[in-house]
Amino acid sequence: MALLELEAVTAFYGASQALFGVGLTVGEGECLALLGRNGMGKTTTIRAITRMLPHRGGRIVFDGHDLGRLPSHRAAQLGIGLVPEGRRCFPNLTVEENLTAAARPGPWDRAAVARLFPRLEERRRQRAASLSGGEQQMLAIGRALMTNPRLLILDEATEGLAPVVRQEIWVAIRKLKSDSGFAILVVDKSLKELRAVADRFSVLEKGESVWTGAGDSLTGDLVERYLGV
Amino acid sequence: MAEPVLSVRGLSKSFGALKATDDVTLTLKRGEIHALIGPNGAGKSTLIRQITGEIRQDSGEIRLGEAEISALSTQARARRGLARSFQVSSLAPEFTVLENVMLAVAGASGRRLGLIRPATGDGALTTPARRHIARAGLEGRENARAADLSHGERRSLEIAMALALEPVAFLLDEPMAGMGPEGSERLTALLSGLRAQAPILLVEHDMDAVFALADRISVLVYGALIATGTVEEIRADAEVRRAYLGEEG
Amino acid sequence: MSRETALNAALLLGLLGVALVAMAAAEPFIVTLATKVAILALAGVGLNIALGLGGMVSFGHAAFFGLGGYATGVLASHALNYEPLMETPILIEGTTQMLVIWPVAMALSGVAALAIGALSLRTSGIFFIMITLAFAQMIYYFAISWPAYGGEDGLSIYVRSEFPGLDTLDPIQFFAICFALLCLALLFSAMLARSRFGLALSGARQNEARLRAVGIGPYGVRLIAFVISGMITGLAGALFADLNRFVSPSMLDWHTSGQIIVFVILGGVGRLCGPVAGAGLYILLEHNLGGLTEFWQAPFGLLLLLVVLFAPGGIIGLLARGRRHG
Amino acid sequence: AEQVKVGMITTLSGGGAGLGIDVRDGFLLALKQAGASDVEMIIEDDQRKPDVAVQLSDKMIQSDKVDIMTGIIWSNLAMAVAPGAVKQGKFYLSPNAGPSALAGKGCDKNYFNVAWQNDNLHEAAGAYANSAGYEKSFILAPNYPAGKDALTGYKRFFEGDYAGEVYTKLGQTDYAAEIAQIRASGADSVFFFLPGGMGIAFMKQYAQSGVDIPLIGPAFSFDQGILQAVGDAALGVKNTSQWSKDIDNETNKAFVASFQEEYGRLPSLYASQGFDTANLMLSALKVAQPSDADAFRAALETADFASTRGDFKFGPNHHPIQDIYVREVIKEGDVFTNKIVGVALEDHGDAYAAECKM
Amino acid sequence: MSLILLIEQVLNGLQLGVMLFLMAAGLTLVFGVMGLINLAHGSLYMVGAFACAAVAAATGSFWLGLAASLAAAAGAGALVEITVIRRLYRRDHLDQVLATFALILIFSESVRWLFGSFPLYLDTPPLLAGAVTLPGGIEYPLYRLAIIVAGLVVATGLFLLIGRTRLGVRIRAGESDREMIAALGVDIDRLYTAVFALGAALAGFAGAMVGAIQSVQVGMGEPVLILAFVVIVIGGVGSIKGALIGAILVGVTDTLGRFLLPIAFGAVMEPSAATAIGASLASMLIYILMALVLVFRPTGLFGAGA
Ligand SMILES: Nc1ncnc2c1ncn2[C@@H]1O[C@H](COP(=O)(O)OP(=O)(O)OP(=O)(O)O)[C@@H](O)[C@H]1O
Ligand SMILES: Nc1ncnc2c1ncn2[C@@H]1O[C@H](COP(=O)(O)OP(=O)(O)OP(=O)(O)O)[C@@H](O)[C@H]1O
Ligand SMILES: [Mg+2]
Ligand SMILES: [Mg+2]
Repeated sequence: MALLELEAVTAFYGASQALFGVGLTVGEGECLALLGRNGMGKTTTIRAITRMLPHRGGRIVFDGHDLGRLPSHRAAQLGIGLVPEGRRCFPNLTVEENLTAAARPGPWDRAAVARLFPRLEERRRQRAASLSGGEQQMLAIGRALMTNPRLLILDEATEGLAPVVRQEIWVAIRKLKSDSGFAILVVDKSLKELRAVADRFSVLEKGESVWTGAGDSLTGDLVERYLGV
Repeated sequence: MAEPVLSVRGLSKSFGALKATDDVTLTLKRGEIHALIGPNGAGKSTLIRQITGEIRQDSGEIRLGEAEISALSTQARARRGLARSFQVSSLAPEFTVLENVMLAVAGASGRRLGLIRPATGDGALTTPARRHIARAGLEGRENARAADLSHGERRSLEIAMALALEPVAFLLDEPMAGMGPEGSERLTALLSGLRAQAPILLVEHDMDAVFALADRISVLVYGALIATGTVEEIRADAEVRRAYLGEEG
Repeated sequence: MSRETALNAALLLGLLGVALVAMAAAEPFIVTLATKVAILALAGVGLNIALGLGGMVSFGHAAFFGLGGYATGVLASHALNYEPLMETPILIEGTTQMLVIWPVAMALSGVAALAIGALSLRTSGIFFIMITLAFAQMIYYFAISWPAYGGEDGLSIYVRSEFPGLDTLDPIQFFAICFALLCLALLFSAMLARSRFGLALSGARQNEARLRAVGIGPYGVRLIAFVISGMITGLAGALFADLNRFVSPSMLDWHTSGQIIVFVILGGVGRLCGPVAGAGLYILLEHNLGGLTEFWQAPFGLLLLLVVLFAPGGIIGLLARGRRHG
Repeated sequence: AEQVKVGMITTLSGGGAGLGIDVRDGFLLALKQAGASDVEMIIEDDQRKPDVAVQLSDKMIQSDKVDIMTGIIWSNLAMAVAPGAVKQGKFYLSPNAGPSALAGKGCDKNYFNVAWQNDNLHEAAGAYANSAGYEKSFILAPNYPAGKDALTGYKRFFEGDYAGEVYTKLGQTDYAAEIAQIRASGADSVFFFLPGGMGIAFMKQYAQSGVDIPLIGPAFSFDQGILQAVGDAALGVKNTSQWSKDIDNETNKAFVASFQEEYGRLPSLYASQGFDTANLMLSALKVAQPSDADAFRAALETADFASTRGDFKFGPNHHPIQDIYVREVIKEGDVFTNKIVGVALEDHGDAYAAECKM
Repeated sequence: MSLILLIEQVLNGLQLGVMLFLMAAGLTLVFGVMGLINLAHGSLYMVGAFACAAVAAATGSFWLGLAASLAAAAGAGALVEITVIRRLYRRDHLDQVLATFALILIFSESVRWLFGSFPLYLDTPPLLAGAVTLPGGIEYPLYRLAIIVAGLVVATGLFLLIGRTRLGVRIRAGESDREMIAALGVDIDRLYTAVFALGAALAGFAGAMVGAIQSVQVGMGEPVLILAFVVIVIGGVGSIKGALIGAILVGVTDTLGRFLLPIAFGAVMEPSAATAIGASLASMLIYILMALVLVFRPTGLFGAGA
């Protein structure tokens, strides 16, 4: 059975509907890439999964638990780790404190994060607010890893990172998947890099799942149709 | 060669022991896109913030055309024609897209801010605002609140506000970030045409866009410029490849 | 006409109607209460420009309210005992003419707002709240212990200031003056909110860095708004002193600042007629619950609580929905 | 008889409510005992805010059309209400506040004070200090008009020197600095006027500090309502009052007993003042109606009623001429209370009567 | 003026400062760290004092009263958090102002309804009664020393809790972004209820401790509220160290101002005017201090950079 399963999920911001029927699955140890143009509902889908936005219709099941009635922190405790869009580091906390705030027992601890992002270790005592954009992005990823999740959700996690770092992150993600058996749900704009790591792709259009399939079946004209390039 | 539109000479800024900008000298010439690249935390945004006056440099000078501007406030520099976009979208969240851009038009117009005459429905504000919104690809979203926009849409609004200032020089901090593939493509085309209007200092990590757009590229590492050159020169620079580009170049 | 505009019109007409009906029914006290609502709402309209449009949570507007009040009190008391206010270098005499008192009250509170604002606006958030409180408290303690105008005992004026062609001691005529000023202030505040200045002020509240980046300095915009705000509240203070024919430091007390804030929030922050609705409801409850029980403040608090919890955006927000103006 | 409407504005909510409640209860008790069915009471809470008080008085005058007003506790509220009310032809009977302005130049033929002029008890304290042989007083009051009046009143009668004179902040709760000054001052007596919570805090802290210079104060800080809160710290302190629960006359005995029976607590100074105010009013109503203002005023002026304080008469400015006692705080069983130990001033009027021209 | 008196006054100032910190401690936690503007802080202070006075009167033991004050205030705090405050974190600060203002009214009148309008008796426990003699011959009330100790213990405890524990880090994280800290698996609702209750308990504790040397009466919390805000703001929001130093600064300034200003004015004018003017200025002094601090350091002495 899939680790995460969404079935015909609908969601609203106030009175305006943002999701009109999203369905997707992420298997144990699998990496699913979520695609779609700006404003199509990728982040909203992720917000529904992490319970930041309660969905209205459909079902979200994680590891056999119906997330329908669970609060956000319960979903996280079940093993969903999030690197949110826009980083959302805690600005008044230092790098170190940002990491400890999230810590839960497991292989990912401060030392492991420091190995992945030596830059963060250098800036340990600095308040997150004054970090550079890329440093904040690293911190957001490190913080999600500190929760030792089973499913890691990355919403535009490589935004603003220098090309070398970005490559390192993709390597790390691939390693996470193969070594730690993480399941991964990823949103990113670089199709090229996604193709190298994602097992399957799922496309959203206007808040609806319109296409799901493996990387090699995502042909040029599908890309043209759904992503406009 | 013609007088540079913007020139920065010997600019330095330290945060405690950290040298965020270290004796940086660079120019922005008429009609060019000058890309500024470098590793995370190299000091690119800090450099832009010094040019706009959000933070004061420790030493060095900044000239807009002939005039030395480092003594001016941020808003005075903006009125003289420095437009910037923020790396992290910085909008008026309760305003609609249209109102955000109108605010920029009103600021740029240089006219005194009337207390009584209505701004809403004032064609002198709305007409240009709508035009810039359309150019940035947000047509049809004029009445959405900025807070309700998706991430990519916010990034586009940043661009629209910079356009609305009709500046002498653009300082764009990672404008491509958050844009999807389609948005990146549109923005690339937009920026390419924009340089004729005003030169652009472009901070960007999206190398496809940088290589497609830049007339010159400068590379900043640990606050210091290590190289300036054409796309080919920078691509071929072994040091830049190691420190920044990785296999991408 | 939007729902909120309709509601605003209904509110003002309602207030006017209450006063007229009360006059017809020979209930002068109800007219007085309506006048009080109009004056306190006027103070709230002033505060709302700073607080609602500009996001400046001033906890010191009692200073302007009180200074306006003392302008009336001091001028009138000098006029009554024929002692000039000052003889050297120029002779300044007291007066009981509203048309003289109002500009004096507004100028006085405007100057105070300029000084307080110029210093306070260097800070923001809670620091701004507290520093405005600090300045108001200084004036309060000064007024309490300064014997010349009665100190804590206050200053009785005995008569009401005069307005050409009207009998201000007649409750309904005095109401008409206050109501007209309220309407003028509302009109001004509505126009201000829609103007370029209003756009910039609202922008300053939402995002200062962005405002600077488009070439507008937030400090100047805020300061102007703060001064305008203080002047309107000062005018309200002058009327309030006339309503009571009495001023005392309690007008300068932090409770007064708090109360004006409560009117604004209760009615709906940044809503044009929020202060009218807030002051109206507040006074209505205050005067009707009092008769029920000695402990009336407890149910009163409970009602306020219910409004906050279940009507975010205040009364106007509840009834009109939609977003705040500006 | 004709129906008479009495408007009572007093403090019934918030911090100072205890005083207003006692005045009201004392007043109502007198009405009840007299079976005064022709008196209609309208009672409103001023929340201790002058503007509220003014509006309530407008209401009572304009809408309720009361004939007589009373009830206000605080001088600043009285100053806001009483002058206006008497100007509009109403009678105002003050059951507590007696600001000097209303006793002197600002006196009015329709304004009667049934309690004291503000300075009275302080003057008596000064007189007591003389008789007790004190020569060097340290004096202390909050920095507001009533506080200044207090020190002025004390100084008017006290003949010795001053070891120090201190104005504290209104509402101050910590007195360590003042107590240190007192200790160092070499005073042989301390006079303080700190009403309400200020006095409680001062006395507790004074007791703890180990300073043993005797305290003198006006009755306000030693009243029945407050005394229980001060406890042992007040024991033995001398204070001046025009009333005490142990004043030996029939009216007072009956009053204390019936008040205790009616409300289940001992009456306070304020309760006695409310009670006396009502009885004064009732006595005049027997003679004339307020609608016949001159006759009613004349009846009030005779003060022909049995006061809980014994002898009571009005001076030319309609303020009391009465004995002021020295009391000492004692413990009766579990209850702290006062007992009279002497008379500070006999048939004492006030210093402002000469300025009053009616 | 003798030197010993001056020293004693400085000591009194320090003592007042620590006492102010004790009164502000709960607010420091709730406002400085959680970011909630709680005007009802003074009410919880009052609840603590009344609970202590009532239980002490019933049982004869101040210590049982003290325990009761902690329990009553914490209970009231938790109740208020769950029913009211919890709905307000996401809202504007202004909604918090109005709601907690409403709570003041409810608390004050309910307490008055329960206990009547007269002040209650609460005295220091016999164990801490009387004065001790300090070196230099200064007599000092034992109870005040106890308050100093209590204030310093609370300061240290809070400092460790907020600065040194993961719990503290999470509380501070929640202040800037509740949604995010919840998405990282922290039960922020329960955590905040607990913290608010702790803040309330501290307020109640201060009410009982300080109530014993002041008056226990309805409305006693109001001056405390303003003072506590002054202290926190001078020190810089979010900093325990700042609150302690701010409190001491306020205490010393206030005490020495009250003591020295009349003397200073006495040097240049006639005594009776000098005492009055000096006292007037002294009563404004802490506000002048606050305004000065904020004009020169707009985020307080130890506040994070603007
Ligand atoms: N807080 C909000 N309130 C109202 N509408 C919102 C809100 N957030 C997003 N929306 C709207 O919901 C839709 C989907 O937004 P979402 O953020 O999920 O898009 P996205 O696919 O993540 O886009 P992007 O690639 O730009 O991040 C958009 O139309 C957006 O305007
Ligand atoms: N206020 C500050 N205090 C201390 N250090 C700071 C401050 N502001 C920035 N820095 C540091 O200065 C360095 C340069 O930051 P800057 O934001 O300019 O980087 P950048 O080149 O824009 O990086 P990125 O590409 O990741 O956005 C970073 O290491 C950052 O942590
Ligand atoms: Mg998104
Ligand atoms: Mg940057």
